[in-house]
Amino acid sequence: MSHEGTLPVSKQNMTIFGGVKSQGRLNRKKTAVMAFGVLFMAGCARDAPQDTWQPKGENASNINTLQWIVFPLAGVVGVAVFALIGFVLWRYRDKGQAIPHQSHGNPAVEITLTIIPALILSVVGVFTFRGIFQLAQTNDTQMVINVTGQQWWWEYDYPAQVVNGVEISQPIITAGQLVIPTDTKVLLRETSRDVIHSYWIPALNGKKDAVPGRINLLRLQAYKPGIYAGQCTEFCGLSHANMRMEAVALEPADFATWVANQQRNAQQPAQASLAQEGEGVFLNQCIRCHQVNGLKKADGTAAIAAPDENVYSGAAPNLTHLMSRNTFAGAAFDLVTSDCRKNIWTASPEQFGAAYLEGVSPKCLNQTNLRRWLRNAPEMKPMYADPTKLASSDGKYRGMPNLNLSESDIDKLVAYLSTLK
Amino acid sequence: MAMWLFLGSECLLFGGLISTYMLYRGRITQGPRPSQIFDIPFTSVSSFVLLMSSLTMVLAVTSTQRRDYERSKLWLTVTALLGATFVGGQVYEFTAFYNEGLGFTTNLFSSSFYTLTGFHGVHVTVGVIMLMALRGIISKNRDTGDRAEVVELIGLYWHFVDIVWIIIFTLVYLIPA
Amino acid sequence: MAIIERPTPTAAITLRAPVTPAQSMGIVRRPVTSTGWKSWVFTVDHKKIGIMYGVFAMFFFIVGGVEALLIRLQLATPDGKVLSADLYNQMFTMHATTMIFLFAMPMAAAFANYFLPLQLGARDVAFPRLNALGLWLLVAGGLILNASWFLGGAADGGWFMYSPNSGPVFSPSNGVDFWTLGVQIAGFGSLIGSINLIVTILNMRAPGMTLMKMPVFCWMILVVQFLLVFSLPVITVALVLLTFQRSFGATFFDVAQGADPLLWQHLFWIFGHPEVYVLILPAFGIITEVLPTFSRKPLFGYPFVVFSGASIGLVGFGVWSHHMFATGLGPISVAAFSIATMAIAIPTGVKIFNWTLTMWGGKIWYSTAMKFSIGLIVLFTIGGLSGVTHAVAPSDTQQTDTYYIVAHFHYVLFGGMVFGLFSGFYYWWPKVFGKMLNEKLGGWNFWLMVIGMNMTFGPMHILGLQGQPRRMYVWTEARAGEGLFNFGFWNKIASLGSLILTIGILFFLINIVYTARKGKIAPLDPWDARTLEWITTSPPKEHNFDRIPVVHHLDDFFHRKYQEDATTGELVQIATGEQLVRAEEANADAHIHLPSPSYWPIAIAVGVGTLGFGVVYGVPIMIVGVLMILGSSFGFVLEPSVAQDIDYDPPASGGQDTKELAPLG
Amino acid sequence: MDATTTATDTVQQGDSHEHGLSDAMAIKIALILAAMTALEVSTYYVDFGAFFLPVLIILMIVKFFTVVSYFMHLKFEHQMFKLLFYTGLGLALFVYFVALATFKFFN
Ligand code: HEA
Ligand code: HEA
Ligand code: HEC
Ligand code: CUA
Ligand SMILES: [Cu+2]
Repeated sequence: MSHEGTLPVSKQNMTIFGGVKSQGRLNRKKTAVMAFGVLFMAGCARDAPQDTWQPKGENASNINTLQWIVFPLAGVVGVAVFALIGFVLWRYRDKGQAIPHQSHGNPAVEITLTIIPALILSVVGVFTFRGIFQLAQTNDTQMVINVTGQQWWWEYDYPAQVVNGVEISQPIITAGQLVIPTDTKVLLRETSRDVIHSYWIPALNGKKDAVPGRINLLRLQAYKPGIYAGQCTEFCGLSHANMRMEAVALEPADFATWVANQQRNAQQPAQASLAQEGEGVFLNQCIRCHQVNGLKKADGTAAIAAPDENVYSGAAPNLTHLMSRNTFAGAAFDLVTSDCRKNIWTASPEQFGAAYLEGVSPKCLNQTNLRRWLRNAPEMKPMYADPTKLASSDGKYRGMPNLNLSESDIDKLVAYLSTLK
Repeated sequence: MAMWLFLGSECLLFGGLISTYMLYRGRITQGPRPSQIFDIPFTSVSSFVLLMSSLTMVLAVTSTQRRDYERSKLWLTVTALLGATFVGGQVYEFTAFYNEGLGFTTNLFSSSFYTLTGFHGVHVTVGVIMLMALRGIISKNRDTGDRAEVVELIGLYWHFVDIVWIIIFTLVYLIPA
Repeated sequence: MAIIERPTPTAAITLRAPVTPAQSMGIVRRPVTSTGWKSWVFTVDHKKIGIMYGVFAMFFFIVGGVEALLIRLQLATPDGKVLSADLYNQMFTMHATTMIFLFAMPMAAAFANYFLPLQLGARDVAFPRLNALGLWLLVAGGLILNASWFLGGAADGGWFMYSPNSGPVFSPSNGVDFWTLGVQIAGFGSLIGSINLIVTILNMRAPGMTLMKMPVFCWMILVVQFLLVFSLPVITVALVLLTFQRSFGATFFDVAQGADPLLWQHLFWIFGHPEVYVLILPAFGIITEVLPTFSRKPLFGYPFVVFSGASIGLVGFGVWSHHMFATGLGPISVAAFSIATMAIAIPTGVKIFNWTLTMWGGKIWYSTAMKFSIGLIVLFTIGGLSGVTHAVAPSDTQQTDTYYIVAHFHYVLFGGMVFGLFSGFYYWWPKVFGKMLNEKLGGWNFWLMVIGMNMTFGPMHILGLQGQPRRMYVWTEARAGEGLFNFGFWNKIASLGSLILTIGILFFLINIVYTARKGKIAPLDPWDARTLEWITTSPPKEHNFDRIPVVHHLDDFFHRKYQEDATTGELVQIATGEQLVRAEEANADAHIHLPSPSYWPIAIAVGVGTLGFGVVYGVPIMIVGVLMILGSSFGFVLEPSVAQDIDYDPPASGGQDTKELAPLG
Repeated sequence: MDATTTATDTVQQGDSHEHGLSDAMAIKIALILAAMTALEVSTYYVDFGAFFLPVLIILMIVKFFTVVSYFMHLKFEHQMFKLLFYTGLGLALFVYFVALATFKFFN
């Protein structure tokens, strides 16, 4: 949309220099046009999922309004300055004129040229001021979610509360994908268990760092159902690049369904199935770190994970409803095949809820990714799993280690994990 | 002039250390609290010693300016001794704290306390070394330029170390966390 | 040790006392050779030190550049396989550290060292031996920083090394230890250097050169040194805290103990923001010399430019938290820092406008130096304007830590600083080496750099606004998008651009070689210049000026060449630069005393380096280091600066006695 | 450096001796400082109530500037020296106060 707004400016720029032949000026002109063309065009791209110019929620829209003030203004200033420079370079090139008079300046001009930018900036300042306080507002929040970052995934903890009439009676703990109801002002209370991370869903709001020892507030609200992509944006070590997140917005009714499902315990796999064998492996290997709500040990007592004894950050994703999310390991890998992924991402807002709530069906399960993960997670996603380097973290892993599972164990585990709907 | 610049720069150094201490002084997860270990009378005496060393430093400077090198050697020695007493007191104090269970790594309060006062102590020590060297130079009659200038410059450094202590004494010792 | 060293009039006289060099140190004789490697290593001549700074910086520019090329190679395609995650993290950390601490600052120091005394009409800096010490400390720091590559991996926490990620748990290799020590030691070097340069500027100007007749380059260097003097101690605190945590078990950034990780961020950026002006202002200074020269006009609004420089420096201390908009400072702090940051655009704008208006009405000669200066104005403005878009805090929460930021700072750093430095190379090369850099190769150099630079960093604006975060060792198709704005296309363009950029820079290297071999001998005043450094031979003699110039005007050299015709008001040339230089030679002063070379600066630096390794590898080495430092400091202090037997007298006689040069330095 | 050959606004060093302070004066000042220190220490023994903090801080500041102005005779020095030192001091106060304020230190 800004194409209409920008192009004339660029054209104008060109006509100013139209008659100029010098290579120098030509290139500078190109530079100018390119850079500012770039600034503007980027503003109306419709492509990348993390585009910062496509707000899909209230806060992001507020920010976008500001962007639409400051970017064009910067562009106009830039074009004006370059026009001036271009004119000077052309007009006063050495044409054999006499050495100019040695004039030392002109205070009136100076002062004017100081005041004009000051005025422009005060205008920007006023809007900025308003924007900052607008975004800091949290008193009309409708829902609270605790968000905790750790190397290299996000955990979401929904405290018990009533949201739009839907009751969350048991706290919900999940990972990777944040599920929120549409048109609801959701307050994230962010913190971290190890280093600083930063939570960013560009379509819904700007970034807010998750700082260990502090709780930072960030408010999201989505207009429409859909998946909104994000990425950890504070450098947090080896797999910073693989620490992503997705916010999933569901219609309130769909959200109620999701909540109901999350509050159930995992079902026991059928007797004598491969999945049941997988449960055994899981109890053997994985329960050290991963919790599955309702899972019982062989003696019938509840199996409780102890990630704090094994992982430096003291947490590993809760896998109770692994198959209700369609990415895993910090939203870095697809749990569904690419076709199925496409269906979900491109679903219309009306159909999105149903598509998402279906979870990962056996047909859609991305076996390759999941198996690779179980075979050797650090190979897929760099992590501190090198035992020789664990001295500095009290012998605890940072991330998921390679467990040297046999292929048959992996078969069993995959079978078991796919029951965790 | 270089000295004044250097001191201006040092303001930001000690400012940083003091701020760190102020921020962290209440953050005590384990180990004794400051009020349990600070020995205010003792520290008051060392503060007084350091304060008086500033006076003797002034006397050293003025006597050098009068070219009264005997006096100036005397006052330099006294200043250095007072400084050494202060450092000695600090060493004693650190040992006492340590024995009461406040190691460098015990908690944030202790780390920032030792870092701040330790940095100050190092500055005093460097000052003492310079004073002694200066005394040696004067007595061996080895000239490195205008003596009064040099004594004055070291004097400036010395006073600066003193004023830093004035602040530390009040903020760290007298005002409880 | 700055204490004992000040230039005093009386000292020179006392020095006549029979203290011979050999005696004064007891053990070693002064290294008085004036040729061979010793004449470089032990020199205290500001020109030689300046050249060594330059060589050092150029070397690390290439090192940092190769690191950047590896980064671009990795990012050219999705899921790049060139570097592992670990190596990539080391790469961008060291790329930035190298470029900033080992290229940009030393290169600025090179210019400052070489040209300050020349522009001020002085024989040397105030404390020549401290000057050498500053250089060697920097070298020690640089070696320590890069030694880490071979000793278990370089630092990998990013150039701002945020805690707690830089703590011992999260960065277990020794890389960060080397980093803190290296930066610390290089920082000491800069601190010493900056005190020295400030005293030089305030005390050693030629007769008649009031502060307001001083070249703007000197002014900008003065501001920069103040920024350094007041910001380096802050990073020192941060680095000390981090070193104590990593090496001695303190808990300053250990959250479990109640520490606050934001303390590091504040300390770092209180230093870090003034630091970016430390980087850009020398370049501003350079082009403020170049633009008037090639426009044949004095600077437009000299006082405005000077004061805007000073106020950029001052305000620069009040905006650091704009790097922390996303950390949860609270709306009041954010608003305050946001507005303060915008305010900086005003004095910077003054500079841009004054440069443009300097050219207005001029007679512009498009030499390569001039092209680079104009390049700076344009490219810096782009970077500055994107800087203003970050200053709008809510908008910045969308941009921070994306490639949009990377684009911003490469436009200001590369388009601004590096272009300024290159302008300086072309402008002053004849002064330093007596030969003209080739203008034709210079043209290639310039145009390829302009194209390459815009191709490399221009697309990063798009990438950032499309949501590509920085410091990612891979980017993925899943987030790349489609169509015109997908990451794939623009990342490729950027990587391609960096190749063009490299070729552009290679042209500069070729130009150097070509000039050394076949370059034209430079005339004494090749650019019809304006300031005092041109009133002596090229390269300048060891004592800089045969006669200390007496200054009557801003741009004194120009005014000695041209005068306004009383009746017509037109400028008439009354002398050529060449004639002026020859006139000076004919009236040379007798008895010029120059400070003599010394072993001690480099000896102290070696001691400091050893101490640094000791902090990583254990107390015994530390003790050795401390002893070395103490011993050589003692030698340093006790050594008179002038070895009697090599006092320099120029052959010519007939001039009057000149002032002595800082005899104690 | 010879004064006649230097620029007019060059900062001259070492012309401060003339207005240095006399020994007697120095001792007097030292006594005042000692008295202030005694008063400070007394806050440890005597309860000053609400005045406690302000008294200590004011005393600290007064002592600081007394030493700087007289012992370090900055009061009598060239304008430039004051500028150098007080810029450092002022900046330190400014940046660290602001930084601590962002930690809600003063609340
Ligand atoms: C040479 C170095 C340099 C310079 C000069 C600048 C100059 C400026 N910088 Fe930049 N900056 C960096 C180097 C530099 N920066 C670096 C290295 C980083 C990243 C650090 C890291 O994270 O690794 C950074 C990051 C950075 C951030 C943090 C971004 C983030 O991480 O989220 C911000 C935010 O405000 C910012 C702002 C500015 C502003 C407002 C200026 C201003 O000074 C610019 C002023 C100039 C102009 C505005 C153009 C000319 C003016 C006119 C033509 C007048 C008319 C103008 C108007 C009316 C608007 N910079
Ligand atoms: C002065 C500062 C400076 C300079 C000059 C540069 C120059 C360059 N920078 Fe740098 N950069 C920074 C400062 C600088 N950078 C900083 C502060 C960061 C942030 C780091 C962080 O996040 O911590 C950064 C980060 C950074 C990134 C982001 C990394 C990331 O976030 O993951 C990238 C990516 O493209 C990049 C690229 C480049 C390129 C291509 C150049 C080119 O301009 C380099 C051109 C130079 C050369 C190419 C050398 C020429 C060599 C020869 C001629 C020899 C011949 C050699 C061969 C043929 C191999 N830089
Ligand atoms: C030492 C601890 C540890 C053990 C043992 C462990 N994991 Fe993990 N696992 C983790 C951590 C930590 C993560 C998060 C890694 C990341 O995303 O960076 C993780 C992530 C996962 C995920 C992705 C979860 C999500 O929602 O993103 C799956 C699936 C998984 N593990 C399965 C298993 C299985 C199956 C086993 C047993 C065979 C197992 N893990 C054993 C620590 C462990
Ligand atoms: Cu978490 Cu980056
Ligand atoms: Cu900044």
